[in-house]
Amino acid sequence: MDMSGLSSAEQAQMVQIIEKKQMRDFMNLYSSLVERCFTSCCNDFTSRALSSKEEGCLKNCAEKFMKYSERAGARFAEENAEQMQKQQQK
Amino acid sequence: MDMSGLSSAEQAQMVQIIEKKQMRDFMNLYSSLVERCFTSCCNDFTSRALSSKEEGCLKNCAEKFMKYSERAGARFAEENAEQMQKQQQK
Amino acid sequence: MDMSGLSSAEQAQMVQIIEKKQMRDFMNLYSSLVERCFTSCCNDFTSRALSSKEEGCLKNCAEKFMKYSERAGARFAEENAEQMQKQQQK
Amino acid sequence: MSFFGGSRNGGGLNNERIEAAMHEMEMITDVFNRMVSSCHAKCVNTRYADAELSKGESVCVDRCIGKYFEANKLVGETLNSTAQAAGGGGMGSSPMGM
Amino acid sequence: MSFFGGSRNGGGLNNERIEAAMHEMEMITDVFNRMVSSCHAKCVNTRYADAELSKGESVCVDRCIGKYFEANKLVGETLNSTAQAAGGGGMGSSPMGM
Amino acid sequence: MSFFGGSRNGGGLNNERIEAAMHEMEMITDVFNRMVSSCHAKCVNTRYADAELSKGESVCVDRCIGKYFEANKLVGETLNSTAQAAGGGGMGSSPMGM
Repeated sequence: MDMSGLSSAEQAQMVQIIEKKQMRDFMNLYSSLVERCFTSCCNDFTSRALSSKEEGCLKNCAEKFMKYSERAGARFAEENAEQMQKQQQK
Repeated sequence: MDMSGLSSAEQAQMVQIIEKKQMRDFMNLYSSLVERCFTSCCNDFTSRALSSKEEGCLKNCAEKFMKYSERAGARFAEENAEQMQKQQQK
Repeated sequence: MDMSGLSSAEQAQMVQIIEKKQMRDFMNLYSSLVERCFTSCCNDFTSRALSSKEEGCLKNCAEKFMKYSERAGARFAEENAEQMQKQQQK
Repeated sequence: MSFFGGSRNGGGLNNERIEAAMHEMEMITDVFNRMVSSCHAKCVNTRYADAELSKGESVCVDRCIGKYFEANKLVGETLNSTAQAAGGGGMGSSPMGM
Repeated sequence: MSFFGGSRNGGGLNNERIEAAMHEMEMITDVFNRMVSSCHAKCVNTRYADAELSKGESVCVDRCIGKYFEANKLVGETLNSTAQAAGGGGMGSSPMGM
Repeated sequence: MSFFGGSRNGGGLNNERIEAAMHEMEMITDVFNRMVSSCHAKCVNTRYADAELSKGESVCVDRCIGKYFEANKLVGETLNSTAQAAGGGGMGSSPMGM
Protein backbone atom coordinates (compact mmCIF):
# COMPACT_ATOMS: atom_id res chain seq x y z
CA MET A 1 0.00 0.00 0.00
CA ASP A 2 1.24 3.42 -0.91
CA MET A 3 0.90 5.90 1.97
CA SER A 4 2.93 8.69 0.35
CA GLY A 5 -0.23 10.60 -0.51
CA LEU A 6 -1.04 11.04 3.17
CA SER A 7 0.18 13.80 5.52
CA SER A 8 2.37 12.83 8.47
CA ALA A 9 -0.55 13.24 10.88
CA GLU A 10 -2.59 10.98 8.66
CA GLN A 11 0.24 8.50 8.45
CA ALA A 12 0.52 8.40 12.26
CA GLN A 13 -3.18 7.72 12.45
CA MET A 14 -2.93 5.04 9.79
CA VAL A 15 -0.21 3.31 11.80
CA GLN A 16 -2.54 3.17 14.80
CA ILE A 17 -5.37 1.89 12.65
CA ILE A 18 -3.13 -0.71 11.10
CA GLU A 19 -1.98 -1.92 14.51
CA LYS A 20 -5.58 -2.43 15.61
CA LYS A 21 -6.37 -4.16 12.39
CA GLN A 22 -3.35 -6.46 12.75
CA MET A 23 -4.48 -7.39 16.25
CA ARG A 24 -7.93 -8.18 14.90
CA ASP A 25 -6.53 -10.09 11.93
CA PHE A 26 -4.32 -12.13 14.24
CA MET A 27 -7.27 -13.13 16.41
CA ASN A 28 -9.19 -14.04 13.29
CA LEU A 29 -6.27 -16.12 12.03
CA TYR A 30 -6.07 -17.82 15.40
CA SER A 31 -9.71 -18.80 15.64
CA SER A 32 -9.82 -19.98 12.03
CA LEU A 33 -6.67 -22.03 12.65
CA VAL A 34 -8.26 -23.77 15.62
CA GLU A 35 -11.32 -24.54 13.51
CA ARG A 36 -9.23 -25.80 10.61
CA CYS A 37 -7.04 -28.07 12.75
CA PHE A 38 -9.95 -29.35 14.81
CA THR A 39 -11.81 -30.28 11.62
CA SER A 40 -8.82 -32.16 10.22
CA CYS A 41 -7.62 -33.81 13.42
CA CYS A 42 -10.55 -34.57 15.70
CA ASN A 43 -12.98 -37.19 14.56
CA ASP A 44 -13.36 -39.50 17.53
CA PHE A 45 -15.96 -38.46 20.08
CA THR A 46 -15.99 -41.59 22.22
CA SER A 47 -14.01 -39.51 24.69
CA ARG A 48 -13.80 -35.84 25.68
CA ALA A 49 -10.02 -35.90 26.14
CA LEU A 50 -7.64 -35.50 23.21
CA SER A 51 -5.94 -38.77 22.24
CA SER A 52 -2.17 -38.61 21.78
CA LYS A 53 -2.75 -39.05 18.06
CA GLU A 54 -5.09 -36.06 18.00
CA GLU A 55 -2.60 -34.02 20.03
CA GLY A 56 0.20 -34.73 17.60
CA CYS A 57 -2.01 -33.92 14.65
CA LEU A 58 -3.14 -30.60 16.16
CA LYS A 59 0.43 -29.52 16.93
CA ASN A 60 1.64 -30.43 13.46
CA CYS A 61 -1.35 -28.72 11.90
CA ALA A 62 -0.74 -25.48 13.80
CA GLU A 63 3.00 -25.42 13.12
CA LYS A 64 2.61 -26.37 9.49
CA PHE A 65 -0.03 -23.73 8.95
CA MET A 66 2.24 -21.02 10.37
CA LYS A 67 5.01 -22.11 8.00
CA TYR A 68 2.57 -22.24 5.11
CA SER A 69 1.17 -18.86 6.01
CA GLU A 70 4.62 -17.24 6.17
CA ARG A 71 5.54 -18.64 2.78
CA ALA A 72 2.24 -17.60 1.22
CA GLY A 73 2.59 -14.11 2.72
CA ALA A 74 6.10 -13.70 1.30
CA ARG A 75 4.97 -14.77 -2.19
CA PHE A 76 1.95 -12.50 -1.97
CA ALA A 77 4.13 -9.52 -1.08
CA GLU A 78 6.50 -10.28 -3.99
CA GLU A 79 3.71 -10.66 -6.52
CA ASN A 80 1.98 -7.55 -5.23
CA ALA A 81 5.17 -5.45 -5.46
CA GLU A 82 5.82 -6.72 -8.99
CA GLN A 83 2.32 -5.87 -10.12
CA MET A 84 2.41 -2.36 -8.65
CA GLN A 85 5.68 -1.75 -10.44
CA LYS A 86 4.16 -2.87 -13.73
CA GLN A 87 1.18 -0.57 -13.22
CA GLN A 88 3.40 2.44 -12.59
CA GLN A 89 5.29 1.78 -15.81
CA LYS A 90 2.08 2.02 -17.83
CA MET B 1 -16.53 -11.89 30.45
CA ASP B 2 -15.40 -9.97 33.48
CA MET B 3 -16.84 -6.44 33.57
CA SER B 4 -15.72 -5.64 37.12
CA GLY B 5 -12.88 -3.48 35.84
CA LEU B 6 -15.36 -1.07 34.25
CA SER B 7 -17.09 1.90 35.94
CA SER B 8 -20.88 1.82 36.28
CA ALA B 9 -21.28 4.29 33.42
CA GLU B 10 -19.08 2.04 31.29
CA GLN B 11 -21.06 -0.98 32.35
CA ALA B 12 -24.31 0.69 31.36
CA GLN B 13 -22.85 1.46 27.98
CA MET B 14 -21.57 -2.09 27.62
CA VAL B 15 -25.08 -3.41 28.30
CA GLN B 16 -26.42 -1.28 25.46
CA ILE B 17 -23.62 -2.42 23.18
CA ILE B 18 -24.23 -6.03 24.12
CA GLU B 19 -27.94 -5.72 23.37
CA LYS B 20 -27.20 -4.41 19.89
CA LYS B 21 -24.68 -7.14 19.37
CA GLN B 22 -27.13 -9.81 20.48
CA MET B 23 -29.70 -8.48 18.04
CA ARG B 24 -27.10 -8.64 15.28
CA ASP B 25 -25.93 -12.10 16.33
CA PHE B 26 -29.51 -13.34 16.36
CA MET B 27 -30.10 -12.13 12.80
CA ASN B 28 -26.86 -13.76 11.76
CA LEU B 29 -27.88 -17.02 13.42
CA TYR B 30 -31.23 -16.81 11.68
CA SER B 31 -29.89 -16.28 8.18
CA SER B 32 -27.21 -18.96 8.61
CA LEU B 33 -29.88 -21.35 9.87
CA VAL B 34 -32.02 -20.78 6.78
CA GLU B 35 -28.99 -21.43 4.59
CA ARG B 36 -28.03 -24.54 6.51
CA CYS B 37 -31.52 -26.06 6.43
CA PHE B 38 -32.12 -25.12 2.81
CA THR B 39 -28.84 -26.79 1.82
CA SER B 40 -29.74 -30.00 3.67
CA CYS B 41 -33.43 -30.18 2.81
CA CYS B 42 -34.06 -28.71 -0.64
CA ASN B 43 -32.66 -30.57 -3.58
CA ASP B 44 -35.55 -30.85 -5.98
CA PHE B 45 -36.05 -27.91 -8.30
CA THR B 46 -38.67 -29.38 -10.60
CA SER B 47 -41.08 -27.15 -8.69
CA ARG B 48 -40.94 -23.78 -6.94
CA ALA B 49 -43.21 -24.86 -4.09
CA LEU B 50 -41.90 -26.76 -1.09
CA SER B 51 -42.90 -30.44 -1.12
CA SER B 52 -44.36 -31.79 2.13
CA LYS B 53 -41.15 -33.77 2.59
CA GLU B 54 -39.09 -30.60 2.25
CA GLU B 55 -41.38 -28.79 4.68
CA GLY B 56 -41.02 -31.50 7.30
CA CYS B 57 -37.27 -31.54 6.85
CA LEU B 58 -36.98 -27.75 7.19
CA LYS B 59 -39.08 -27.69 10.37
CA ASN B 60 -37.11 -30.52 11.94
CA CYS B 61 -33.85 -28.90 10.90
CA ALA B 62 -34.77 -25.57 12.49
CA GLU B 63 -36.07 -27.08 15.72
CA LYS B 64 -33.17 -29.50 16.02
CA PHE B 65 -30.65 -26.75 15.43
CA MET B 66 -32.17 -24.63 18.20
CA LYS B 67 -31.93 -27.58 20.60
CA TYR B 68 -28.39 -28.27 19.47
CA SER B 69 -27.46 -24.65 19.80
CA GLU B 70 -28.84 -24.41 23.35
CA ARG B 71 -26.94 -27.51 24.41
CA ALA B 72 -23.71 -26.32 22.79
CA GLY B 73 -24.12 -22.89 24.40
CA ALA B 74 -24.59 -24.41 27.86
CA ARG B 75 -21.49 -26.61 27.48
CA PHE B 76 -19.49 -23.66 26.17
CA ALA B 77 -20.46 -21.56 29.19
CA GLU B 78 -19.50 -24.37 31.57
CA GLU B 79 -16.14 -24.99 29.94
CA ASN B 80 -15.43 -21.27 29.78
CA ALA B 81 -16.24 -20.76 33.46
CA GLU B 82 -14.06 -23.72 34.43
CA GLN B 83 -11.14 -22.45 32.42
CA MET B 84 -11.37 -18.92 33.84
CA GLN B 85 -11.38 -20.37 37.34
CA LYS B 86 -8.26 -22.41 36.58
CA GLN B 87 -6.51 -19.32 35.21
CA GLN B 88 -7.28 -17.33 38.35
CA GLN B 89 -5.81 -20.07 40.54
CA LYS B 90 -2.49 -19.79 38.75
CA MET C 1 -36.59 -1.24 1.67
CA ASP C 2 -39.10 1.39 2.66
CA MET C 3 -37.47 4.78 3.28
CA SER C 4 -40.71 6.77 3.46
CA GLY C 5 -40.47 6.96 7.25
CA LEU C 6 -37.25 8.97 7.01
CA SER C 7 -36.92 12.76 6.65
CA SER C 8 -35.33 14.11 3.46
CA ALA C 9 -32.08 14.85 5.32
CA GLU C 10 -32.08 11.29 6.57
CA GLN C 11 -32.83 10.00 3.09
CA ALA C 12 -29.89 11.97 1.65
CA GLN C 13 -27.66 10.47 4.28
CA MET C 14 -29.00 7.00 3.58
CA VAL C 15 -28.17 7.42 -0.10
CA GLN C 16 -24.57 8.20 0.82
CA ILE C 17 -24.45 5.24 3.17
CA ILE C 18 -25.95 2.97 0.54
CA GLU C 19 -23.37 4.09 -2.03
CA LYS C 20 -20.51 3.21 0.30
CA LYS C 21 -22.13 -0.08 1.10
CA GLN C 22 -22.58 -0.88 -2.60
CA MET C 23 -18.91 -0.15 -3.21
CA ARG C 24 -18.00 -2.47 -0.36
CA ASP C 25 -20.45 -5.15 -1.53
CA PHE C 26 -19.03 -4.96 -5.03
CA MET C 27 -15.48 -5.51 -3.78
CA ASN C 28 -16.71 -8.40 -1.71
CA LEU C 29 -18.49 -9.88 -4.73
CA TYR C 30 -15.34 -9.46 -6.75
CA SER C 31 -12.99 -11.18 -4.33
CA SER C 32 -15.45 -14.01 -3.71
CA LEU C 33 -15.84 -14.45 -7.46
CA VAL C 34 -12.08 -14.79 -7.92
CA GLU C 35 -11.99 -17.38 -5.15
CA ARG C 36 -14.93 -19.28 -6.58
CA CYS C 37 -13.57 -19.38 -10.14
CA PHE C 38 -10.04 -20.20 -9.03
CA THR C 39 -11.35 -23.11 -6.96
CA SER C 40 -13.33 -24.50 -9.89
CA CYS C 41 -10.83 -23.83 -12.67
CA CYS C 42 -7.29 -24.13 -11.36
CA ASN C 43 -6.11 -27.53 -10.28
CA ASP C 44 -2.79 -27.97 -12.02
CA PHE C 45 0.21 -26.56 -10.19
CA THR C 46 2.97 -27.99 -12.33
CA SER C 47 3.26 -24.47 -13.71
CA ARG C 48 2.72 -20.94 -12.40
CA ALA C 49 1.22 -19.67 -15.64
CA LEU C 50 -2.44 -20.16 -16.49
CA SER C 51 -2.98 -22.80 -19.17
CA SER C 52 -5.28 -21.83 -22.04
CA LYS C 53 -7.82 -24.27 -20.64
CA GLU C 54 -7.69 -22.56 -17.26
CA GLU C 55 -8.00 -19.15 -18.91
CA GLY C 56 -11.09 -20.19 -20.81
CA CYS C 57 -12.62 -21.70 -17.70
CA LEU C 58 -11.94 -18.55 -15.62
CA LYS C 59 -13.46 -16.25 -18.24
CA ASN C 60 -16.55 -18.44 -18.61
CA CYS C 61 -16.87 -18.72 -14.85
CA ALA C 62 -16.74 -14.95 -14.34
CA GLU C 63 -19.17 -14.16 -17.17
CA LYS C 64 -21.56 -16.92 -16.20
CA PHE C 65 -21.54 -15.83 -12.59
CA MET C 66 -22.45 -12.27 -13.55
CA LYS C 67 -25.35 -13.58 -15.62
CA TYR C 68 -26.40 -15.87 -12.82
CA SER C 69 -26.11 -13.08 -10.29
CA GLU C 70 -28.25 -10.71 -12.37
CA ARG C 71 -30.95 -13.32 -12.78
CA ALA C 72 -30.89 -14.22 -9.10
CA GLY C 73 -31.04 -10.53 -8.14
CA ALA C 74 -34.05 -9.91 -10.38
CA ARG C 75 -35.92 -12.90 -8.91
CA PHE C 76 -35.00 -11.84 -5.40
CA ALA C 77 -36.39 -8.34 -6.00
CA GLU C 78 -39.62 -9.77 -7.42
CA GLU C 79 -40.14 -12.18 -4.56
CA ASN C 80 -39.30 -9.50 -2.02
CA ALA C 81 -41.77 -7.02 -3.54
CA GLU C 82 -44.48 -9.66 -3.63
CA GLN C 83 -43.94 -10.57 -0.01
CA MET C 84 -43.98 -6.97 1.18
CA GLN C 85 -47.26 -6.44 -0.65
CA LYS C 86 -48.76 -9.49 1.05
CA GLN C 87 -47.65 -8.24 4.44
CA GLN C 88 -49.27 -4.83 3.90
CA GLN C 89 -52.57 -6.49 2.98
CA LYS C 90 -52.69 -8.28 6.31
CA MET D 1 -17.31 0.51 9.48
CA SER D 2 -17.43 4.06 8.32
CA PHE D 3 -21.06 4.03 7.33
CA PHE D 4 -21.99 6.48 10.04
CA GLY D 5 -19.08 8.74 9.39
CA GLY D 6 -21.13 11.88 9.00
CA SER D 7 -23.99 11.10 11.28
CA ARG D 8 -22.52 12.45 14.47
CA ASN D 9 -22.25 16.05 13.38
CA GLY D 10 -25.69 16.13 11.83
CA GLY D 11 -28.11 18.45 13.58
CA GLY D 12 -31.69 17.25 13.43
CA LEU D 13 -30.89 13.83 12.09
CA ASN D 14 -32.41 10.88 13.79
CA ASN D 15 -29.55 8.43 14.11
CA GLU D 16 -31.74 5.73 15.57
CA ARG D 17 -33.88 5.57 12.46
CA ILE D 18 -30.93 5.65 10.11
CA GLU D 19 -29.31 2.90 12.12
CA ALA D 20 -32.47 0.81 11.93
CA ALA D 21 -32.73 1.27 8.15
CA MET D 22 -29.03 0.49 7.83
CA HIS D 23 -29.46 -2.59 9.93
CA GLU D 24 -32.33 -3.81 7.76
CA MET D 25 -30.23 -3.25 4.65
CA GLU D 26 -27.34 -5.27 6.04
CA MET D 27 -29.68 -8.07 6.94
CA ILE D 28 -31.21 -8.23 3.48
CA THR D 29 -27.73 -8.24 1.93
CA ASP D 30 -26.73 -11.10 4.20
CA VAL D 31 -29.78 -13.17 3.22
CA PHE D 32 -29.25 -12.35 -0.44
CA ASN D 33 -25.58 -13.37 -0.38
CA ARG D 34 -26.35 -16.68 1.27
CA MET D 35 -29.17 -17.34 -1.18
CA VAL D 36 -26.92 -16.53 -4.15
CA SER D 37 -24.31 -18.92 -2.85
CA SER D 38 -26.83 -21.73 -2.12
CA CYS D 39 -28.65 -21.54 -5.44
CA HIS D 40 -25.36 -21.33 -7.33
CA ALA D 41 -24.29 -24.59 -5.70
CA LYS D 42 -27.68 -26.19 -6.43
CA CYS D 43 -28.19 -25.06 -10.03
CA VAL D 44 -25.03 -24.00 -11.84
CA ASN D 45 -22.77 -26.48 -13.56
CA THR D 46 -19.21 -25.56 -12.59
CA ARG D 47 -17.37 -27.18 -15.47
CA TYR D 48 -17.62 -23.83 -17.29
CA ALA D 49 -17.45 -25.17 -20.83
CA ASP D 50 -19.22 -21.97 -21.86
CA ALA D 51 -20.31 -18.64 -20.43
CA GLU D 52 -24.07 -18.98 -20.80
CA LEU D 53 -26.66 -20.11 -18.31
CA SER D 54 -28.38 -23.04 -20.01
CA LYS D 55 -32.19 -23.16 -20.21
CA GLY D 56 -32.21 -25.83 -17.51
CA GLU D 57 -29.96 -23.82 -15.23
CA SER D 58 -32.10 -20.71 -15.68
CA VAL D 59 -35.29 -22.52 -14.74
CA CYS D 60 -33.56 -24.08 -11.77
CA VAL D 61 -32.33 -20.66 -10.58
CA ASP D 62 -35.83 -19.15 -10.75
CA ARG D 63 -37.33 -21.98 -8.72
CA CYS D 64 -34.44 -22.07 -6.31
CA ILE D 65 -34.81 -18.38 -5.44
CA GLY D 66 -38.56 -18.83 -4.97
CA LYS D 67 -38.04 -21.91 -2.83
CA TYR D 68 -35.43 -20.13 -0.75
CA PHE D 69 -38.03 -17.49 0.13
CA GLU D 70 -40.49 -20.20 1.13
CA ALA D 71 -37.85 -21.90 3.24
CA ASN D 72 -36.96 -18.58 4.85
CA LYS D 73 -40.62 -18.03 5.80
CA LEU D 74 -41.08 -21.55 7.14
CA VAL D 75 -37.92 -21.44 9.26
CA GLY D 76 -39.03 -18.08 10.68
CA GLU D 77 -42.46 -19.46 11.57
CA THR D 78 -40.91 -22.54 13.13
CA LEU D 79 -38.64 -20.45 15.34
CA ASN D 80 -41.61 -18.31 16.35
CA SER D 81 -43.81 -21.22 17.35
CA THR D 82 -40.89 -22.84 19.20
CA ALA D 83 -40.34 -19.57 21.09
CA GLN D 84 -44.07 -19.33 21.88
CA ALA D 85 -44.22 -22.94 23.07
CA ALA D 86 -41.28 -22.08 25.34
CA GLY D 87 -43.46 -19.44 27.00
CA GLY D 88 -42.21 -16.36 25.19
CA GLY D 89 -44.26 -14.22 22.90
CA GLY D 90 -42.50 -15.16 19.70
CA MET D 91 -41.17 -12.49 17.44
CA GLY D 92 -44.48 -11.08 16.23
CA SER D 93 -43.80 -11.60 12.57
CA SER D 94 -41.16 -13.24 10.45
CA PRO D 95 -37.84 -11.74 11.60
CA MET D 96 -37.27 -9.91 8.40
CA GLY D 97 -39.05 -7.86 5.83
CA MET D 98 -38.65 -10.61 3.30
CA MET E 1 -20.46 -0.99 13.07
CA SER E 2 -22.53 1.28 15.23
CA PHE E 3 -21.48 -0.27 18.51
CA PHE E 4 -19.67 2.85 19.62
CA GLY E 5 -22.40 5.18 18.50
CA GLY E 6 -22.81 6.87 21.84
CA SER E 7 -19.30 6.58 23.13
CA ARG E 8 -17.91 9.75 21.66
CA ASN E 9 -20.15 12.16 23.48
CA GLY E 10 -19.69 10.44 26.81
CA GLY E 11 -17.83 12.52 29.38
CA GLY E 12 -15.75 10.45 31.74
CA LEU E 13 -16.06 7.22 29.83
CA ASN E 14 -12.96 5.26 29.13
CA ASN E 15 -13.33 4.27 25.49
CA GLU E 16 -10.17 2.23 25.53
CA ARG E 17 -11.54 -0.10 28.17
CA ILE E 18 -14.92 -0.40 26.52
CA GLU E 19 -13.21 -1.14 23.24
CA ALA E 20 -11.10 -3.83 24.88
CA ALA E 21 -14.14 -5.45 26.49
CA MET E 22 -16.00 -5.19 23.19
CA HIS E 23 -13.07 -6.72 21.39
CA GLU E 24 -12.98 -9.65 23.81
CA MET E 25 -16.70 -10.18 23.33
CA GLU E 26 -16.37 -10.29 19.55
CA MET E 27 -13.54 -12.76 19.84
CA ILE E 28 -15.49 -15.10 22.08
CA THR E 29 -18.47 -14.90 19.72
CA ASP E 30 -16.20 -15.77 16.80
CA VAL E 31 -14.77 -18.81 18.59
CA PHE E 32 -18.24 -19.88 19.69
CA ASN E 33 -19.69 -19.64 16.18
CA ARG E 34 -16.88 -21.68 14.69
CA MET E 35 -17.21 -24.29 17.42
CA VAL E 36 -20.97 -24.52 16.89
CA SER E 37 -20.44 -25.03 13.19
CA SER E 38 -17.67 -27.64 13.66
CA CYS E 39 -19.49 -29.72 16.25
CA HIS E 40 -22.71 -29.58 14.26
CA ALA E 41 -20.86 -31.07 11.30
CA LYS E 42 -19.20 -33.70 13.52
CA CYS E 43 -22.22 -34.79 15.57
CA VAL E 44 -25.58 -33.95 14.08
CA ASN E 45 -27.28 -36.20 11.56
CA THR E 46 -28.59 -33.95 8.80
CA ARG E 47 -31.27 -36.20 7.39
CA TYR E 48 -33.72 -34.51 9.77
CA ALA E 49 -36.18 -37.37 10.09
CA ASP E 50 -37.20 -35.84 13.40
CA ALA E 51 -36.61 -32.72 15.47
CA GLU E 52 -34.93 -34.27 18.50
CA LEU E 53 -31.25 -34.63 19.29
CA SER E 54 -30.76 -38.36 19.81
CA LYS E 55 -28.97 -39.65 22.91
CA GLY E 56 -25.91 -40.43 20.81
CA GLU E 57 -25.89 -36.99 19.24
CA SER E 58 -26.22 -35.30 22.64
CA VAL E 59 -23.27 -37.20 24.09
CA CYS E 60 -21.24 -36.44 20.98
CA VAL E 61 -22.04 -32.71 21.29
CA ASP E 62 -20.93 -32.58 24.94
CA ARG E 63 -17.62 -34.27 24.18
CA CYS E 64 -17.09 -32.27 21.01
CA ILE E 65 -17.45 -28.94 22.84
CA GLY E 66 -15.05 -30.14 25.54
CA LYS E 67 -12.58 -31.37 22.96
CA TYR E 68 -12.81 -28.11 21.05
CA PHE E 69 -11.69 -26.27 24.19
CA GLU E 70 -8.76 -28.65 24.57
CA ALA E 71 -7.82 -28.17 20.92
CA ASN E 72 -8.07 -24.41 21.33
CA LYS E 73 -5.68 -24.52 24.29
CA LEU E 74 -3.21 -26.80 22.55
CA VAL E 75 -3.13 -24.72 19.38
CA GLY E 76 -2.55 -21.59 21.49
CA GLU E 77 0.34 -23.24 23.34
CA THR E 78 1.84 -24.48 20.09
CA LEU E 79 1.78 -20.99 18.58
CA ASN E 80 3.36 -19.59 21.75
CA SER E 81 6.23 -22.06 21.81
CA THR E 82 6.79 -21.58 18.08
CA ALA E 83 6.95 -17.82 18.63
CA GLN E 84 9.36 -18.28 21.56
CA ALA E 85 11.58 -20.64 19.56
CA ALA E 86 11.66 -17.92 16.90
CA GLY E 87 13.20 -15.57 19.45
CA GLY E 88 10.12 -13.64 20.48
CA GLY E 89 8.56 -13.70 23.90
CA GLY E 90 5.43 -15.57 22.90
CA MET E 91 2.06 -14.21 23.83
CA GLY E 92 2.29 -14.73 27.57
CA SER E 93 -0.81 -16.85 27.87
CA SER E 94 -3.31 -18.43 25.57
CA PRO E 95 -4.53 -15.63 23.29
CA MET E 96 -8.01 -15.67 24.69
CA GLY E 97 -9.83 -15.91 27.95
CA MET E 98 -11.11 -19.31 27.01
CA MET F 1 -15.46 -1.22 13.87
CA SER F 2 -13.42 1.02 16.03
CA PHE F 3 -10.81 1.77 13.40
CA PHE F 4 -11.87 5.38 13.13
CA GLY F 5 -12.12 5.86 16.85
CA GLY F 6 -9.89 8.89 16.97
CA SER F 7 -10.49 10.33 13.56
CA ARG F 8 -13.43 12.53 14.42
CA ASN F 9 -11.65 14.75 16.88
CA GLY F 10 -8.62 15.22 14.69
CA GLY F 11 -8.25 18.76 13.40
CA GLY F 12 -6.67 18.95 9.97
CA LEU F 13 -6.98 15.28 9.20
CA ASN F 14 -8.45 14.26 5.93
CA ASN F 15 -10.84 11.49 6.86
CA GLU F 16 -11.74 10.77 3.26
CA ARG F 17 -8.18 9.84 2.43
CA ILE F 18 -7.72 7.77 5.55
CA GLU F 19 -10.95 6.00 4.80
CA ALA F 20 -9.81 5.27 1.26
CA ALA F 21 -6.46 3.89 2.46
CA MET F 22 -8.27 1.88 5.11
CA HIS F 23 -10.67 0.57 2.53
CA GLU F 24 -7.82 -0.53 0.28
CA MET F 25 -6.17 -2.28 3.20
CA GLU F 26 -9.32 -4.20 4.05
CA MET F 27 -9.69 -5.24 0.44
CA ILE F 28 -6.17 -6.56 0.21
CA THR F 29 -6.63 -8.46 3.46
CA ASP F 30 -9.81 -10.00 2.08
CA VAL F 31 -8.09 -11.13 -1.12
CA PHE F 32 -5.12 -12.42 0.85
CA ASN F 33 -7.29 -14.44 3.24
CA ARG F 34 -9.21 -16.05 0.41
CA MET F 35 -5.99 -16.84 -1.42
CA VAL F 36 -4.46 -18.39 1.70
CA SER F 37 -7.50 -20.54 2.16
CA SER F 38 -7.66 -21.62 -1.53
CA CYS F 39 -3.98 -22.48 -1.86
CA HIS F 40 -4.00 -24.33 1.45
CA ALA F 41 -6.81 -26.51 0.14
CA LYS F 42 -4.99 -27.03 -3.19
CA CYS F 43 -1.47 -27.71 -1.91
CA VAL F 44 -1.27 -28.78 1.71
CA ASN F 45 -1.70 -32.38 2.78
CA THR F 46 -3.99 -32.35 5.80
CA ARG F 47 -3.03 -35.68 7.32
CA TYR F 48 -0.45 -33.80 9.40
CA ALA F 49 1.98 -36.65 9.95
CA ASP F 50 4.61 -33.99 10.50
CA ALA F 51 4.95 -30.24 10.90
CA GLU F 52 7.05 -29.44 7.83
CA LEU F 53 5.96 -28.27 4.41
CA SER F 54 7.39 -30.88 2.03
CA LYS F 55 9.38 -29.81 -1.02
CA GLY F 56 6.43 -30.64 -3.24
CA GLU F 57 4.02 -28.67 -1.11
CA SER F 58 6.35 -25.64 -1.07
CA VAL F 59 6.66 -25.58 -4.84
CA CYS F 60 2.90 -25.99 -5.17
CA VAL F 61 2.32 -23.05 -2.80
CA ASP F 62 4.63 -20.74 -4.78
CA ARG F 63 2.92 -21.55 -8.05
CA CYS F 64 -0.53 -21.41 -6.52
CA ILE F 65 0.00 -17.88 -5.19
CA GLY F 66 1.34 -16.78 -8.56
CA LYS F 67 -1.53 -18.39 -10.39
CA TYR F 68 -4.04 -16.79 -8.01
CA PHE F 69 -2.70 -13.37 -9.01
CA GLU F 70 -3.07 -14.25 -12.68
CA ALA F 71 -6.61 -15.47 -12.07
CA ASN F 72 -7.41 -12.30 -10.15
CA LYS F 73 -6.21 -10.18 -13.07
CA LEU F 74 -8.09 -12.20 -15.67
CA VAL F 75 -11.35 -12.14 -13.74
CA GLY F 76 -11.00 -8.36 -13.32
CA GLU F 77 -10.42 -7.90 -17.05
CA THR F 78 -13.36 -10.14 -17.89
CA LEU F 79 -15.69 -8.12 -15.66
CA ASN F 80 -14.42 -4.91 -17.23
CA SER F 81 -14.99 -6.02 -20.79
CA THR F 82 -18.42 -7.41 -19.87
CA ALA F 83 -19.31 -4.05 -18.31
CA GLN F 84 -18.04 -2.20 -21.39
CA ALA F 85 -19.97 -4.48 -23.75
CA ALA F 86 -23.04 -3.68 -21.65
CA GLY F 87 -22.59 -0.01 -22.52
CA GLY F 88 -20.88 1.18 -19.36
CA GLY F 89 -17.36 2.45 -19.17
CA GLY F 90 -15.98 -0.47 -17.24
CA MET F 91 -13.99 0.14 -14.14
CA GLY F 92 -10.96 1.79 -15.74
CA SER F 93 -8.44 -0.64 -14.39
CA SER F 94 -8.45 -3.85 -12.47
CA PRO F 95 -10.61 -3.21 -9.40
CA MET F 96 -7.73 -3.49 -7.01
CA GLY F 97 -4.14 -2.48 -6.63
CA MET F 98 -3.06 -6.07 -6.95
